Amino acid sequence: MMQSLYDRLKDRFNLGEFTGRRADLAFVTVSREQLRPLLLHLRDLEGFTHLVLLTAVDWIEDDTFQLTYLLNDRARARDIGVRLMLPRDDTQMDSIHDLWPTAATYQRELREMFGIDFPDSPRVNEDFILEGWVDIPPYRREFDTLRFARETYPERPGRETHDPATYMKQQLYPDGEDNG
Amino acid sequence: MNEQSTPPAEGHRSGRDRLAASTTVAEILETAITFEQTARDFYRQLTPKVSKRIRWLVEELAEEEQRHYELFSDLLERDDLDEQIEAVIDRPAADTRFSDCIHLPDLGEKPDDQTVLQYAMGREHAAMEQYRELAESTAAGPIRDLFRYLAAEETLHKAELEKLYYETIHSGGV
Amino acid sequence: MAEYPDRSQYPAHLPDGSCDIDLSSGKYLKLWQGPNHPGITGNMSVELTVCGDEVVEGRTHVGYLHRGFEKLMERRTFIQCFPIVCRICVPEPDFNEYCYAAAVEELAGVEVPEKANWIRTLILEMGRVNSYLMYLGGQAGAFGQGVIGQWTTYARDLMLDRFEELTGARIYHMFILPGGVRDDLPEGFDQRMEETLREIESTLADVHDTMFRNAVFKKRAMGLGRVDPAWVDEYGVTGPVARAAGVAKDVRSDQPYLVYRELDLEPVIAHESDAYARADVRRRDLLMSVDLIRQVLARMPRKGPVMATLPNVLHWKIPRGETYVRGECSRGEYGYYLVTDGSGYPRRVNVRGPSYTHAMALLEKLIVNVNISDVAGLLVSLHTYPPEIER
Amino acid sequence: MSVRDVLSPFAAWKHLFRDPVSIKDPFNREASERYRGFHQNDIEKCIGCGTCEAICQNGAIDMLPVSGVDGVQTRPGDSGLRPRIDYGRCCWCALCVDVCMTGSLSMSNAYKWVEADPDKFRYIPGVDKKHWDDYEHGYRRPEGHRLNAPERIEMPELEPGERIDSFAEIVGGYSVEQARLEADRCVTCGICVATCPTHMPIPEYISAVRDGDYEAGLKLLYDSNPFSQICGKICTRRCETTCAASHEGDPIAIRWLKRHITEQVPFERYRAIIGEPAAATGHSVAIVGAGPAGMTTAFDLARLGHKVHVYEAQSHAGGMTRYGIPEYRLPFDTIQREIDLIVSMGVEMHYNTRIGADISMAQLQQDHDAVVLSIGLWLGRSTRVPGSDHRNVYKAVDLLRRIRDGEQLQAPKSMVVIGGGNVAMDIARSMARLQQQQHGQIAITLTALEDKSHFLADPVEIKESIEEQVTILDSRGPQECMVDDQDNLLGLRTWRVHSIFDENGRFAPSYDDGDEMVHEGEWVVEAIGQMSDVAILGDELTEKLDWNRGRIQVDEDGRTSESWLWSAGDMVRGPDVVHAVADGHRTARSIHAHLSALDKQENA
Repeated sequence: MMQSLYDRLKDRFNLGEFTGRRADLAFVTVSREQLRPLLLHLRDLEGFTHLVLLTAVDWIEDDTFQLTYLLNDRARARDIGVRLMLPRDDTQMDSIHDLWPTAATYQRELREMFGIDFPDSPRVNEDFILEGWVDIPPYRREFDTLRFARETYPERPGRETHDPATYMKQQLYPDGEDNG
Repeated sequence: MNEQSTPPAEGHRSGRDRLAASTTVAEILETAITFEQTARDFYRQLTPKVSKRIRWLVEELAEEEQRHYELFSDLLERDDLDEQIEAVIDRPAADTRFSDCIHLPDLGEKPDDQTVLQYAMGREHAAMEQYRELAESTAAGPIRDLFRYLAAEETLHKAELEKLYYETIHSGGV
Repeated sequence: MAEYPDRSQYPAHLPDGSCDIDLSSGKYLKLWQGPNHPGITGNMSVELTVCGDEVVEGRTHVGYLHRGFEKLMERRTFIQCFPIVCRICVPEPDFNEYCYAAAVEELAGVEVPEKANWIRTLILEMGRVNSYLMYLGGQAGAFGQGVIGQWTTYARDLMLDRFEELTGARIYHMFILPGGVRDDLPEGFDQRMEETLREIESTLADVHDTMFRNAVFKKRAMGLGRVDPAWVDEYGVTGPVARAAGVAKDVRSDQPYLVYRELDLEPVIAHESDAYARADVRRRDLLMSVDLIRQVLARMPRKGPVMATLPNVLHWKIPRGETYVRGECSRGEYGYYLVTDGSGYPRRVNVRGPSYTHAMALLEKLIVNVNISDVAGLLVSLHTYPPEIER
Repeated sequence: MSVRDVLSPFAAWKHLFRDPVSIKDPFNREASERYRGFHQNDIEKCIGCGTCEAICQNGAIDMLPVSGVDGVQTRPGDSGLRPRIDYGRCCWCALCVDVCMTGSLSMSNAYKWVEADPDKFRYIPGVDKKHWDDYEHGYRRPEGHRLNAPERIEMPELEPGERIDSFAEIVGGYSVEQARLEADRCVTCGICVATCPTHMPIPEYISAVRDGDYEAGLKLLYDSNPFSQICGKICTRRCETTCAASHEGDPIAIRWLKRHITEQVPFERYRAIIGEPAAATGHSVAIVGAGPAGMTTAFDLARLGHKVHVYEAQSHAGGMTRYGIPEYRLPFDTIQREIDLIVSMGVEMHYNTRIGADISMAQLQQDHDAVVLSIGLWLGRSTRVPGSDHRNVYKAVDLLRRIRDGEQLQAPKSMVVIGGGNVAMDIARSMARLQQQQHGQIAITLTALEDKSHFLADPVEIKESIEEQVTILDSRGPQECMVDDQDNLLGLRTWRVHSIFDENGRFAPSYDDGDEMVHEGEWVVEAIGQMSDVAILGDELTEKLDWNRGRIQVDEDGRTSESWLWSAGDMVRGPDVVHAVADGHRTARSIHAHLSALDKQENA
């Protein structure tokens, strides 16, 4: 089902990689120019009327953000995830709030959590979850939550632990030798 | 089973008659002490003859005989001799048939550890048998108790030697 | 009857749809409802701009509960994520457990034993019952009817007892984990569940009499927060909010998961699309859940394993891939978007909770022109749980 | 809206006289049977592997030493640590219980605990006594609920029918995929490391298998064991007896994973991975005996830049691994590769050179800065039962050596083996192959003093011997090698043994002469104890040296009472390859320290 959809749309929207996941779920990569036409086509002609979610994946090693627009076609019980690869050093993207008003919320969150900007999206610059955040956008991979926690919150005193192998070495063969 | 003419065994042989003829506890103990003394001296004489490598074994055997010697001597000194013997007589010291099955060797000039061990087990076995037989042929009373006590002591020592023999000869690598 | 303010005083709409509010004009007042307020669901707040006692603009504020679960999961192994996901939704945690487990199983290629799927379905329906019972109390309470909440809390407590004996915990069950479920049903569970279901049905009958057939409730709930069916797609509306608008949207029948294909169910719908209709859809849906629980217990296999054989979870690596797994929770579509990169940790987890759309864009749209006293009732009628907005 | 909507709510009044539904005594309500409450830990069962700590996503568990409490102490197989749980962090998910390797950790159904001091909510279950320690109910890991694979990945092996007529290697080795699955089972606790005599970094090299980084794995192996290829095949793998996974499943196949690493790296790469030896120091060390202990010492010292000469009485190096272990367990080329690698570090070999005959100890002392004696246990003990001096009564070590030296033995049609250790199995199985090749049938009876549960041999050896049609009779004590009038050996007469192990695990066999058997055999092979041929030292040196219960007395570094002489391997530690390797390392360290001290003296 998803494969035939892809075959039909492939050339028209110059689609990239196709990943069939289940009979009712596939992912497809699209270029920035083709995103809006593709989404419009899927929404208006293919029945994918429900924007399930819009989120990002940080492929920091490839210097890329992946935006995933997940659409659902309830009538035919199928989903398509549209992937858009965005260079990490040019994190501006076109808003789709005019296609689905609710997208504005997702875009506002993406700007805050990933630092991906959607310039025309309503209220996109308003704080969403993090009020007064000054660090790098925290859902980026380079943001180290453990370090942040250690720097922000003091450790409770009285904690100590031992690695079994190291401890046994100290106790049983401290010089690296076994005299048994 | 040990009827050979090695010196301590011979001592036992003649000692047996002496023991059988003994009528007091003190006499018996004195004879037993003499046996231990003879055995101890035998091992002590053997010590320099064996390789230094196994000298520990002969030394330990001599020490053990010395320990028995002292034990019996102490016992002889005590006033509450009968009670003491009674107190330990019930100690279970089941005989095990292992050393009985060891072929008793001729010690020769430079015996090795296996030879010495076999010999020592044979000696302990002979002594044990002897005391036990004497106990059986003696009417109930302090003298029989004393024989049983002596048999038990020898049996214990024999069992220790059997373990050592198993570890050295059968399972060990030395 | 209070006098309504002069409508001419209402702010003009700017071309982008927002309002032109000049606070210094003295016509408007900023009013915060929440984060601590009896009329707010959980830890969120609504920043209201009121004119008289009518709301002219509402802005949802979240972040009071943000723990960054999605990010925290990126540094936990696949098994270590299992205990934390339930915390994304307190009243109905099991959907997190199920969606997460199912996504992991799909990408790792783990086959879940048949019986585990039945037990999972049972648990999800039990959770739905609890969630609705909590909602009914809250919805009634928002309109001043305190006793309903006491009754539904009692009924919910009985169901928590069932959860306790089945899962070993009352609130955060941590029972559905990748590979299956932890354990089989305890001895005599069916009978105790039946007793509980009867008690819940009896409570619901009382709730029906005192809440749904109550002039006060009707007067305040009917017509409140009417959702246009056209907004369903525009605002990503799902669950009872969509069904009350006449859209028979229910993942259980649209894209049956677990064992729903083998159960008899019909999406519960209404057409009035107001707070009352939504409450009624939920009440009837609750009764359907009670029925589904009975169906599951009657039809589920009683033999067989409940847990698949997993590799050593300490080194469990999952091949690169991405998937989305959804289920129909009491509030609508709940889903997990899981991306793996071949390592022992999720690359990205995105939790799609229905409150994300309902309590943000939809609420902000519905809240305009609502009387201040009805804001709580409106908010509750959308049945939103803030932690799933901010995760 | 109707009148009904006004009246209907009055239905609530029907509850006016209803009994309260709340629990009458909420303070003493018992939680459900599988409730996840405060932890319980059976600290005698717990081995302190820390897997609970590893899986805890809250960081709520610390491993703390509790030595001395209720008999817990750090010893092989038990770290002596026990988990302390911080209930300020615990989320009651019970993953720690699910993953617990011994099943010692569980949760009671106690859930109420009031305390003013928050630090009290951090305690060691089982050690800090709590009233719920004995609670009957609570969360126990349900049957079949496992978070780690309890079963070992099976090793491909030749079937008995395929292997019985040849000396072809039985074990095939894991494929990459099998090895990864097996490596995956390891929980990386490291409890095993203390048990390994040479303390190989086991969790680390298993991780290397998991990651497919075989070169890193090989480096880890050779930094701790220059006999890694050999140990990968025939190590006694004591580590596996203390493996955390062995408590509720099969231990990790540590030995096979080691073997797998050595098989995955092309041999040509070994040398580059292990690295070049250090610059020459000018010191010279003589090593007597090219077995695992001697060659390990040689390897270590050569890598440190010392000149090493190894004197070996046989024509090949490897010691007992070369001359004592049958080819079907350890092929020649494995040994040869190992030896070549060690020799390539600059070790000079002197084969067919017997101390006492070809060169004297005094000469070695004179020519070298240090001498290592590592001559192993090459003399077989005899039962010395009557008839054991018959020409057809052999010692297993001698026969094994002859077989591995390439001699074409004429196998007897029937044979009896005395002994229940690995050497007994080795000779029985080797002779079974020769019988199969020469006679087309196998007739070998193996008698052992010990009962089956106390056999000294590896259980795998026993299983495979039986598969290869060796008749194993346990608890049989040899009495006589029976010889007829024509001086032909007829077989072995045995008595039944009542095995009694005393409270110290020592064995004093006792015989039952009422249960006598005669086992037919043209040959009788004694495979009992072994000893060292220390006669080569000569009387003078023997007298000079200190001895300890038959073995040369060495200090903890392997040095004898003679300052120039060290002794290592089986002759001081008893028979075991990996112990010999450990001993070699220890000796090399000691000698290196000694030589470094010499350098310092000279410089000063």
